[in-house]
Amino acid sequence: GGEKAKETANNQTNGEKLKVGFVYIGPVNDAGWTQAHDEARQYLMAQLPYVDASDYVENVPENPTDAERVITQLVEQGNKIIFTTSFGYMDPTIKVAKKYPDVTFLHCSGYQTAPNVGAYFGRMYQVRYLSGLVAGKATKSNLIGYVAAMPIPEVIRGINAFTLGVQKVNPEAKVKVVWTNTWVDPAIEKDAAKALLDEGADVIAQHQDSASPQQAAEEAGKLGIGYNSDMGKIAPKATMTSPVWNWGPYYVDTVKAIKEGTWKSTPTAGSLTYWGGIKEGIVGLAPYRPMVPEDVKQLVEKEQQRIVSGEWDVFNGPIKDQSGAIKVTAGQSLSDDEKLNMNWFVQGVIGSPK
Amino acid sequence: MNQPNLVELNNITKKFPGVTANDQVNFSVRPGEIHVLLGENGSGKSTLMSVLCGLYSPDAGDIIIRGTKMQFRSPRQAINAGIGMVHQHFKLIESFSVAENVILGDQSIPQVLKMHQIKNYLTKLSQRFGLQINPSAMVWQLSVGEKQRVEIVKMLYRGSQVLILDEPTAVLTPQETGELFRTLREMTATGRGIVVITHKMHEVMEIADRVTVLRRGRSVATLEKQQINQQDLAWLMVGQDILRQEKKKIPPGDKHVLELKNVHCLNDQGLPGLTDISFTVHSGEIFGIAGIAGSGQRELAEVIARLRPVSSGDVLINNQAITGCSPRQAIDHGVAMVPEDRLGTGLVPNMDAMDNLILKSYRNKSLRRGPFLNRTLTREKVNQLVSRFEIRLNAPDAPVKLLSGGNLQRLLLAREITSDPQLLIAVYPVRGLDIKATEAVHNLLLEQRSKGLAVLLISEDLEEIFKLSDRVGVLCDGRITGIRPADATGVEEIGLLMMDAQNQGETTI
Amino acid sequence: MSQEIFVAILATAITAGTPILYAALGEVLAERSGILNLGVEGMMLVGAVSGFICAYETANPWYGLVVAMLAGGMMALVHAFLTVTLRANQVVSGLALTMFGIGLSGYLGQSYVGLPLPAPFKIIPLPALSDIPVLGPVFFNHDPVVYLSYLLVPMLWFYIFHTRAGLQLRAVGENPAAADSMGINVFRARYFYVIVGGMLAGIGGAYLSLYYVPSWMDNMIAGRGWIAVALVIFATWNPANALWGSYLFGGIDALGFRLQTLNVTVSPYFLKMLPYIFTILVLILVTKRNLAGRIGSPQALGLPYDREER
Amino acid sequence: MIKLPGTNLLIEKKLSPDPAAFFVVPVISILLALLVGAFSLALSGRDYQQIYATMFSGAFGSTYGLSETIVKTIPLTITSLGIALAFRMQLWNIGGEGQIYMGAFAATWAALFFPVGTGWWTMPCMILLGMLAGGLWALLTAIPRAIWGVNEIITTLMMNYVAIFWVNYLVYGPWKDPQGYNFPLTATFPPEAILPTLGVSRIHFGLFLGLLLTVLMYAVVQHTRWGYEIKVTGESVSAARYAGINSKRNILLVMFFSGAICGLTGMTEVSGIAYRLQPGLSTGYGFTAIIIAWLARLNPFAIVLVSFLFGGLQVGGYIVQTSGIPSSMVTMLQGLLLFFVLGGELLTYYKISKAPASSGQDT
Ligand SMILES: Nc1ncnc2c1ncn2[C@@H]1O[C@H](COP(=O)(O)OP(=O)(O)OP(=O)(O)O)[C@@H](O)[C@H]1O
Ligand SMILES: Nc1ncnc2c1ncn2[C@@H]1O[C@H](COP(=O)(O)OP(=O)(O)OP(=O)(O)O)[C@@H](O)[C@H]1O
Ligand SMILES: [Mg+2]
Ligand SMILES: [Mg+2]
Repeated sequence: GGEKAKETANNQTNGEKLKVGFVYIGPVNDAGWTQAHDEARQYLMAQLPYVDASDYVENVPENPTDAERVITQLVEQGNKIIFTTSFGYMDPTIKVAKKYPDVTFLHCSGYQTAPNVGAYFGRMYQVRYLSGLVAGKATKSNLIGYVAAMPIPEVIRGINAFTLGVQKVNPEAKVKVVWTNTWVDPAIEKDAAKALLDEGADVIAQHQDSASPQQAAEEAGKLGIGYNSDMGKIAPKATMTSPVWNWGPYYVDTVKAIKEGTWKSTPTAGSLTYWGGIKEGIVGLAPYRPMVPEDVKQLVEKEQQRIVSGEWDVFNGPIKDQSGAIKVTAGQSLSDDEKLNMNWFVQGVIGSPK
Repeated sequence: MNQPNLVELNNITKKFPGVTANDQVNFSVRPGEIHVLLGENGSGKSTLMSVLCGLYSPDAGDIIIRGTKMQFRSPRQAINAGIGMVHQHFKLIESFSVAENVILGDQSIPQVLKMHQIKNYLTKLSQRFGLQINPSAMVWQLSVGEKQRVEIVKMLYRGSQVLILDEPTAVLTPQETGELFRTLREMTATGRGIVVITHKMHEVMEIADRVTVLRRGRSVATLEKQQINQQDLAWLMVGQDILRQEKKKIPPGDKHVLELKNVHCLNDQGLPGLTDISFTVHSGEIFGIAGIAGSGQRELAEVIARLRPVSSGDVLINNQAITGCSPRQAIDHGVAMVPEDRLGTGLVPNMDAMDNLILKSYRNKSLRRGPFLNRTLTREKVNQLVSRFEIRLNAPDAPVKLLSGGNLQRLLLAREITSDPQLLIAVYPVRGLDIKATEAVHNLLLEQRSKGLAVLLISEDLEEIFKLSDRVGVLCDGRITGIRPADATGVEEIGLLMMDAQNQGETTI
Repeated sequence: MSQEIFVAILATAITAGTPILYAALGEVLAERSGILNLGVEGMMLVGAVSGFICAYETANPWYGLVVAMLAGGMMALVHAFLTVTLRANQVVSGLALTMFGIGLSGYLGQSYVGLPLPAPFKIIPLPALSDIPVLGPVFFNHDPVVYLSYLLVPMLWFYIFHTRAGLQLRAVGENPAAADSMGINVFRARYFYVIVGGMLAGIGGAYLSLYYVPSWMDNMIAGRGWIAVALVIFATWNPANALWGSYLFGGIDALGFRLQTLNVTVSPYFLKMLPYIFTILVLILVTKRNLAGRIGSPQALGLPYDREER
Repeated sequence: MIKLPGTNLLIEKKLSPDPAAFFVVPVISILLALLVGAFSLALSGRDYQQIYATMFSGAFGSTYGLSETIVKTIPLTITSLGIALAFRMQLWNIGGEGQIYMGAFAATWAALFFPVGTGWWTMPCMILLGMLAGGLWALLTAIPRAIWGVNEIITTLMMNYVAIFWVNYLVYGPWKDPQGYNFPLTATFPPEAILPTLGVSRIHFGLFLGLLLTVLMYAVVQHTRWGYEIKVTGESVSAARYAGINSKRNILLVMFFSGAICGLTGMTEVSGIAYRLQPGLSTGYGFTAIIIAWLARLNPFAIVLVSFLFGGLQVGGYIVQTSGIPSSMVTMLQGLLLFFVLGGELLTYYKISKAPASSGQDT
């Protein structure tokens, strides 16, 4: 189906523009996850003059009734490539794709593919690791708080990578995790951060969509690591840096590849068609704030080189789990599939991965 | 008349959807008089007074208070103008104390309530008019008579110069009525004007200084005290003579339709409501229950209809114990009841006449078609009942809450009588009804008696009891203090039994 | 649990409870007057966004608070018009109001999402009082809006139970016909209290966007309006009970986080169920007590009033 | 009769509402709402004609749109029928949402964790257990209501949250698909647990269940003795008692069935649409159903119609986004529409007339 899809896409866009549609979980201006995708959508339009990516639907609930219809309707409106940007759209995307073999679908963060459905994601854990270095250097109490949304592999992986970074520079430091069980509820996120600060944490990292954990850190006169977008804009006195998404280049490359007929949905990394990292520019660190010392920046730079060069990729042994048992022996490293399936914490994390 | 009228209503017209409740009515109140407003059910008395007290706004006509033309937009303006009304259905807030009810809406007291002072003041105020109230009591704990006193105190407190009482005696015992009338007299002595609405002729004769009669929304006559006589009033109200059916002297049968054996039960407060009640009602007999309101009448009716559990003793219908039965089984045993609360218990206010008429019979095989109710058949039956019992419906599918009291009662009786019962419990069957409707209900009861029905008649009106009953049982404080044949007993004796005189030392039997 | 942690939980419970408290106080007034307003969530959202926009543009949170109040009041006015004047069903109208509020707030706040507030409310430790051990940091180390609620609660309590106007308010909710016959303007009272209720809900919403978070995000009330509705019943329509009830409800999340940090593994979902289950239990207890004493929920709650209706 | 202040208009209650008004008034209200919506769209510089056209044709104008509107109509209809049953007895079940989740939960158990595996019995068991779970969930609020008269508006509302948290607990915890990369989803249902669909569309067997239920509901509520009992009990508990109707039993029964029907929605959603249990299964059907049941005046056939319109409104609401209408604006317009329809209700029961000259006196 994939081959055919590309041809049709090619033929039909000769005269008119190639239409690309987007399905969003939140509002386009959420200053977080959806906004990152929407900025990439605009980037895509700016980069590729033959692309019309003006169709997007926001606030689409992750329930199958609505998502499946919205995706179908984007197809019916002539979109030849559709990005579905939240995990919950996985089933609907697969279902719709079956009906429209000549349309290409790209689903973010899931684990299913089909000839015309690609699954893509970014190796945020790499940046989390780097931000862990920053945090590990900054902590004085040797306790770092981590406000986490939902106990799913993506979040757990991030916590582990972050902790590995922290312990690399500061083996004494621990990372304490609190689950909020919500992706976005600024007040709850802030409460969680406060609980961690009260426990003695002096750096707050987060896997949440609002900046309120950073604001909590700022109010307490402590430091933080943001997420999603440059949260230093909101809490300039606290946020040292933020791991951020930058989907634009990937969207441009993918759309180009599909148009040129070189795109394939075959999984390349675990169950994913595409799992880009720092090297591909899909993830990165937001600019440092002044409180980050020069030597730390250099350390991060050095570690980043190691990752980009491909010689090393965070989850290389030896890694111990929370009980102290060796989970990854020295010389070994976790496969992409194992990374994507992660449901355990590394040593140094305080909390339960459930 | 050198003193101006306290109130003058000129050419008041008030329309409701489908009816003209008041049609160019003139009415006045002089200082110091008791003015009785008389009329059939639905003749517009309550409406006229609701217009006067600012509750309804008239479609046309003038309200003139002490010479000044007024237009009331709300009861507040009427209250400020010195008009106070005690409504037929009390407007009291059950969860409030007496004092809170009385001061409600008074804008002249300070914002911060000093309940202690207020209560002292109220005690003094009520004593001045001989009204016994306890300002601290909660209204839901009060008896009907006490509630009425609270309503009157409310109006006195607000300085009402004109006091309107809508059917104040309908729910009072003769003693309470006497007390009320004394109070009213005292108030007229201070120059206040009082309007009383009533259906009871003897009360009109007793207290009226003037009488205005309404018929179908029009004022047909205003008579001075010396012009009043009962016959004329009745004629003015109804526009025709009333036929009285005499009690036929067929002796009751000897079948024991209802028998109570040492029945005890609790009231709503969990205190003894009935104590050791035993009596029998035969077929073809009307057994009257006399007693001061609240002596256990409601409990008695409910125990027989199985709406209230019995703590000990037995209730038998045709010698079969129904003590453990559900209300439904009691109905199946032939117990019919006209309850005290017509609208709400006896009838479903928001349903139409048809649905109300099948309330007891909807389960009957005859009204069924497979699992469904046979609507065509029920409609036919209902139409028959409506014409046979002369029920005046506004519209066939209008909710019955729009019916007048008399028609409601007819509807109820029609349903209960045609359910082919063994026993009919009639609780205050003519409360609030006009003479014509009262006669109609009485005639229906007598007719059923002569057909062999056993009737348990509960009423606080001794006149009614003596007129209809074969035997009278007297309830006092939840006990039967005596059972007497109606023909051979005087009102005085029953009165003493109602007060439970024998417990104060007199000998019985 | 050390004393510090204990104090911290209590202090968080107060901040987390304050938005619910304001909204619940507002709903107490509306329900006391006989109008059930299930639109609290929507009113809070509109309060939060309009307060934020104003405070952002003027750099003064106090202006924001006032605007939030007005906005909440405007929302409530819609409900009052529908239910009091047009006698629409109160449950349905409230649900519609919530829906409308979600939409309106999202629309208004489009270009303000995630912006930092230049001057949010600040913590102002009360001199002397905040030095009292335990009580000081728990109660007297907060922002002005919290202190305002300390004043508001006893004032409202006194107002409802000990003033002439409060008596009239209760009368309107218990038996509007009786209140009307005594010259109380039922319609005006209901309008007034529903609107004041909306204003308080607006403050509750603005507390989140002006102090607690402080910034605006879509749907940031996240169900607190519904908790406020529950709290009203939990508090048996009494502002004093609403005070500690809101801290209890607000504290549950805070407690949950502390339990997590102490490695106690209770599923957070079970913790989150607690306020709702508490409310049901309290309602059952209150109702049982009412059977005996007839005090508690306003008797005319949810019923439209029509003077000439019988 | 009330005079509108400042005008010479009178609001007067009708003796009995005109049957035509039931239909005409909502239509007028909807038109008015659309007018106001058009006005505000035009104010914000948008082409309201095109937007309305897109919305309408998206929801009703194509086979696909129509089929999707029907897909939305199914859960709305079933839930509204359940809610309406309770409303008829003046039981304000606003716990439909929770009952949906409990129904979905039990159906999922039958599909995935049934002790004897799957087979021909799977589907009947899912339906029965789904309904049973929804029913029992509602019964939890019916019991205190029947015994002590505990206000069910509040208890059912609270139970929604408990149910939703319960399902979240399951999908994030014990019921998580072991093959699902630790994501909060149960495993997909086996084929025996999936409702058949109509051709290539997503319209599933639930449509048939919904229509069957509609007819059944009409017959039971309007024409059986039990239906009559429900009505009497709803109007006056003391009259019901007096008539020998066991209202406690009826409260329990009605709430049970009301919840069971909502539970059926949960079952059809997991089995007809989602094929597994997951968070966010229902997008507020339980709440929308309250509005639908009310607007349809509890009439089962009207419920189908109103649900269809609401389904269309929701479907159309997403479509217009691609015409540049943000979702918040759509929600706002939907709320506005409700205000108008609700406000128009007054006109069904009251009539507004000019006051006769005589009564227009001034002070
Ligand atoms: N609230 C109302 N709405 C509509 N019509 C009413 C209303 N109240 C009274 N009516 C109509 O007005 C007429 C007069 O009613 P009203 O209550 O004044 O009679 P009444 O003389 O007080 O009767 P009763 O002796 O039974 O108390 C009735 O025919 C009734 O149709
Ligand atoms: N709200 C109403 N709308 C229309 N008609 C009404 C309304 N209320 C009463 N009526 C009509 O008014 C007439 C008399 O009603 P009314 O209330 O005066 O009866 P009533 O005799 O006073 O009863 P009661 O003695 O119990 O007060 C009836 O014919 C009834 O149909
Ligand atoms: Mg009357
Ligand atoms: Mg009257």
